[in-house]
Amino acid sequence: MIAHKDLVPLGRVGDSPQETFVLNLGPQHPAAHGVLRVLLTMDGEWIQRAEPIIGYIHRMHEKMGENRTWAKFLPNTSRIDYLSAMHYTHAFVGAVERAAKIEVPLRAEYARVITSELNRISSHMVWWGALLLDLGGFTPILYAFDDREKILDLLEALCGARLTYCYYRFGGLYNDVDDAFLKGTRDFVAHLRPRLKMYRDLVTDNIILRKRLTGIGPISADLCRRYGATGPVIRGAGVAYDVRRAEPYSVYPKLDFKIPTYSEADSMARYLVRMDEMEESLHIIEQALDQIPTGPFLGKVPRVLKLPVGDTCYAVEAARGRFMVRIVSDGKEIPYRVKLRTPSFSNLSLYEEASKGMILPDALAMMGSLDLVIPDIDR
Amino acid sequence: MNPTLEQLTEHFKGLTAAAAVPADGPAESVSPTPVLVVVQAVDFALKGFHLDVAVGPAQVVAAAEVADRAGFGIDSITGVDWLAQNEMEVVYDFFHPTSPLRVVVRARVPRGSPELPTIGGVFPGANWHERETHDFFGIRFTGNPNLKPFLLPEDATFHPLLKDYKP
Amino acid sequence: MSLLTALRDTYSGFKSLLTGLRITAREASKPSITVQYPHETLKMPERFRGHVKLVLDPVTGKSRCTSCNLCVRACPSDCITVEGIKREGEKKKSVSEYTLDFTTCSLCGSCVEACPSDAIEYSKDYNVVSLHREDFSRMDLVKKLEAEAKVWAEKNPEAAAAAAAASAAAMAAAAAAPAKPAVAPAPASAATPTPTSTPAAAANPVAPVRSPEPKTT
Amino acid sequence: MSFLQIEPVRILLYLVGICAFVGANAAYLVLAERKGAGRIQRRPGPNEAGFGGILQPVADGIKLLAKQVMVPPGTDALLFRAAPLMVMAPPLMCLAMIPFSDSIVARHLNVGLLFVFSFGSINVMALMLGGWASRNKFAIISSARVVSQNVAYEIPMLLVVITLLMVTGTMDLNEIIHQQGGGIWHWNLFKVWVNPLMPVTFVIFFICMLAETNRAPFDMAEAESELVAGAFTEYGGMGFGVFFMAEYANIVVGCSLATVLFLGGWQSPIGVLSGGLWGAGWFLLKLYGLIFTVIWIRWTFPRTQFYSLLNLSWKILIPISLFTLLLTGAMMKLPVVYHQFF
Repeated sequence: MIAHKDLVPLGRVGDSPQETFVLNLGPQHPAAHGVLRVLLTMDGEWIQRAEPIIGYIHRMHEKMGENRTWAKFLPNTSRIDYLSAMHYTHAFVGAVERAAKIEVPLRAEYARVITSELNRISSHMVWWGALLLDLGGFTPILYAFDDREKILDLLEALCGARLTYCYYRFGGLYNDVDDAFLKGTRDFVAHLRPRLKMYRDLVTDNIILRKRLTGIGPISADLCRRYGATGPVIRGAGVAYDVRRAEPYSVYPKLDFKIPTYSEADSMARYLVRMDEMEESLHIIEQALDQIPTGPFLGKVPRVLKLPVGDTCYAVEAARGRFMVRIVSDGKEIPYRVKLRTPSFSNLSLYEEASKGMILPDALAMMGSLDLVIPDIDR
Repeated sequence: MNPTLEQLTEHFKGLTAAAAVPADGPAESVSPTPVLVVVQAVDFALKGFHLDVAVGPAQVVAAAEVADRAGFGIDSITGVDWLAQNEMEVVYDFFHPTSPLRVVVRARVPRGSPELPTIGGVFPGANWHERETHDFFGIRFTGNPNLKPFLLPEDATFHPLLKDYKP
Repeated sequence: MSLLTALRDTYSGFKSLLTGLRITAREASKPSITVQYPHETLKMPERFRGHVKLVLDPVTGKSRCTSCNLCVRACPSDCITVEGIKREGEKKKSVSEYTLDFTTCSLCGSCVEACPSDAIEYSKDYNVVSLHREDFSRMDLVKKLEAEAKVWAEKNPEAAAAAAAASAAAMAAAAAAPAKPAVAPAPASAATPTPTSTPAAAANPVAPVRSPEPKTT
Repeated sequence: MSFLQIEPVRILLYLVGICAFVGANAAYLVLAERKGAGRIQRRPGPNEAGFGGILQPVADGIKLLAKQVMVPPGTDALLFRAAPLMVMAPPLMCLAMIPFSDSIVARHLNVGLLFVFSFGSINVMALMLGGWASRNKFAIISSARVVSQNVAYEIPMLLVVITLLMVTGTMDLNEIIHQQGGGIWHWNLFKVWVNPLMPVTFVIFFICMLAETNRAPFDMAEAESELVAGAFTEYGGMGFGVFFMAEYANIVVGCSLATVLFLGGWQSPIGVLSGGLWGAGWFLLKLYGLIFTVIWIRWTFPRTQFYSLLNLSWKILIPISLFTLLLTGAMMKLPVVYHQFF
């Protein structure tokens, strides 16, 4: 593990406090990806203190969970992080299944893995394009969206929605994966591999991008641990923490995949982790496509779902990191408490400490490398 | 570095013997609830975590220090409003970055004066989670420097996740 | 030595820039991938989840909805209102008003899943546009179904006639023995006007309680 | 004919022509840029206004003109209004010096190159004042960036030009072009026997030109994902429109200069057909080739960091251009020295 003090930010902390000014970055700012507001205390272009101010699109999903039945909360889960809706539904569905001891058919589990990984790739593609937009490169996002469109088309043909899928149900799926989808996914995997190489040639190897990300925004493993940052952030700090391994769920234990880690702990490391993850996801999808059995896609679920008293956790590896649902039931049809632990929230919480002494464009590059989705933070 | 479940259980049980005074912060304001620490290993496949630790509000910081020493990271902090028992539960989730272990620490505070020390000194990431919990439940974390509305509007004085909250 | 490294870095950096230029030039030579939306449109897939609509039963030319309210109960956003009436000669209730508040609908499809009689499905209509908020906040699905039924009857005159005949038969059976339930829901038709059919009802199909209006032309 | 030989009339006519040229270029380069970006990103670009989008600049212009020119409270109103004018004047003045063909030149001056550079440097002043007068933090940061960036890149650019001046021995732009006549191998770009690093010199000049005109990947001044719109944040309507047009006018000036200095200006690459309108044709061909490259580069690369931009200038470009300067001097003087002693 790299300690945070070993990683000196590329810059200096301003030493003349009377010369500082306050810059309001957001809530409407091109780099804020929505409505994040960062209150920057700056010394020239050097950031002395960056205080993220959140809550501009807070929707109180947790309260919504407390006044509707378990099944009625399902559509909400797609809307917390709209870019990795599959994972979020998976976590909620998983928590309820764990509490109610609902058996999920194997076919459904494999289908969940395939769709989740497709969703991860599409989410990473949006991140990739958005990061490049932050860095002033306008073309990659359109290339990424071209490929992402293919994923969205696949998922739309499968479950009817392009973004807020709401595809999983307690005990299985909303509808069966058809052969057209399986074949389309196979074709897509074959299509994406050369495209990923193109991404690498166009952007990853580009000297300007390397200069902009290498050594920028160091976030050490220890910092990640103390702030609870997970996902590509902690993997970019050299810790192979992946919920798919640490708390195995679904059929991930049956699948063979690597957890890409980079020990540099800078923005480039986080970038490379995500790029490698896309390839790993393709690898997982291929295996799942080979192994998916025939059979039912929906298990036996009681018509009126009442969960036993007590609390249950279920965590998944969402595209941005560890997403955990903690449900507390008091034996009724309606949840007593639904806690949504979102990765972006924790990943952003370290921003204030990590961005100290950075120059403005670097701080924005680092923010881009955190892959923030604001509804995910604000919930 | 990676602790086993047994070691952890021992560490957390040790809290009972340790002084129930937090490292810093006004310990007086914390109501002296039972010092007994209940440590319970649970089946991960059923619950989603390995160790369920119930502590008094005063021992929260000490429990967080145990978790910190064992290499845990802060996962989340949240509350549950138990209206019937007239209590509020604060739930601290910890994950371990290098070993598959999950620990849940719970502390119960009376509903009338929900107050307990912050663990921001141990886990700086707890700061935001505590602010969020304060927003939703009105639980005061003494020592947290920034307990102003966070996700709620900046002039919010209500706590929407309380069970008796009427919009 | 460091000078050499610097030169090598400069060279490889420059080369990476040229690679980037080559890639964009190659992409520029490929055909355009966009769809010129108003001029060309995409076909929605089979499972596309648009707003819900009432299914037109191809046998009877009417809705299958029995206004059992299961969809209302399944809806997470409480955006469905269903009113049903019990018509003469029918075993079950039939829908008279099905209003969708599309402004709060989250297109989750819980209603479609909950429906026991397959009476609602997703429409493939994705560009729903209107200048009036009421068209969304009170989306009248019965009205949409009626418009659809009109088209259907024009396209399939035999089926429509058969349905009308069946309904007439059912009506007659009901008139003969009111206790005996008719199997098929009874659509009214212009050919066999029911005594309760009034022009006012036809002109104002949104009225919650009314008699069955003429459907076939 | 005699009417045209009256000097003031001549100048007036040429200035009107240049204004029209710059205006048309600025308008249609925006369209070309958007079309080019579309092509690279595999979409058609603006294609609704007019036939295939040909009227898009007109529509944009009408939109900008119809907008109110707002002067936000607290700004330095005079400077705020003056900055767009100041930013547009230098490229117009510079283009008066550029020979489009042997005979088409607004004002023939034997220190044309000096004139172009002195006016080209005013451009940064306008951006700085516009940013300063806006009383906006993003704009002020942008102003500071513009100044340091332009100062940093003026130096290698001038060093490169001095290298070239040593080869040509004149500041007369038309004379420089005349020296490059007789085929592609006579262009300054390929005069490797004078200085083996001549292509490198051209690359340095081109990079500096990109940086001077604040084009991606060096668009520190605008940097929309960092500074919203940089110095133009507070400008709306035609105020912004003029800044926008000036950016393209500057590109035209920069690329014309590169054409004149390195690519033989209006000289034909095959050695014949350089006279009259042929020359103008060759010139425009080279000019738009370079401009296309500028557009291509913008839509390919991300933006550089500010400090690596300065590092590039001070640590790479200036040493290399100094070296080429030295090398050229040595190459030119060595034969003299040789003949003196042997």
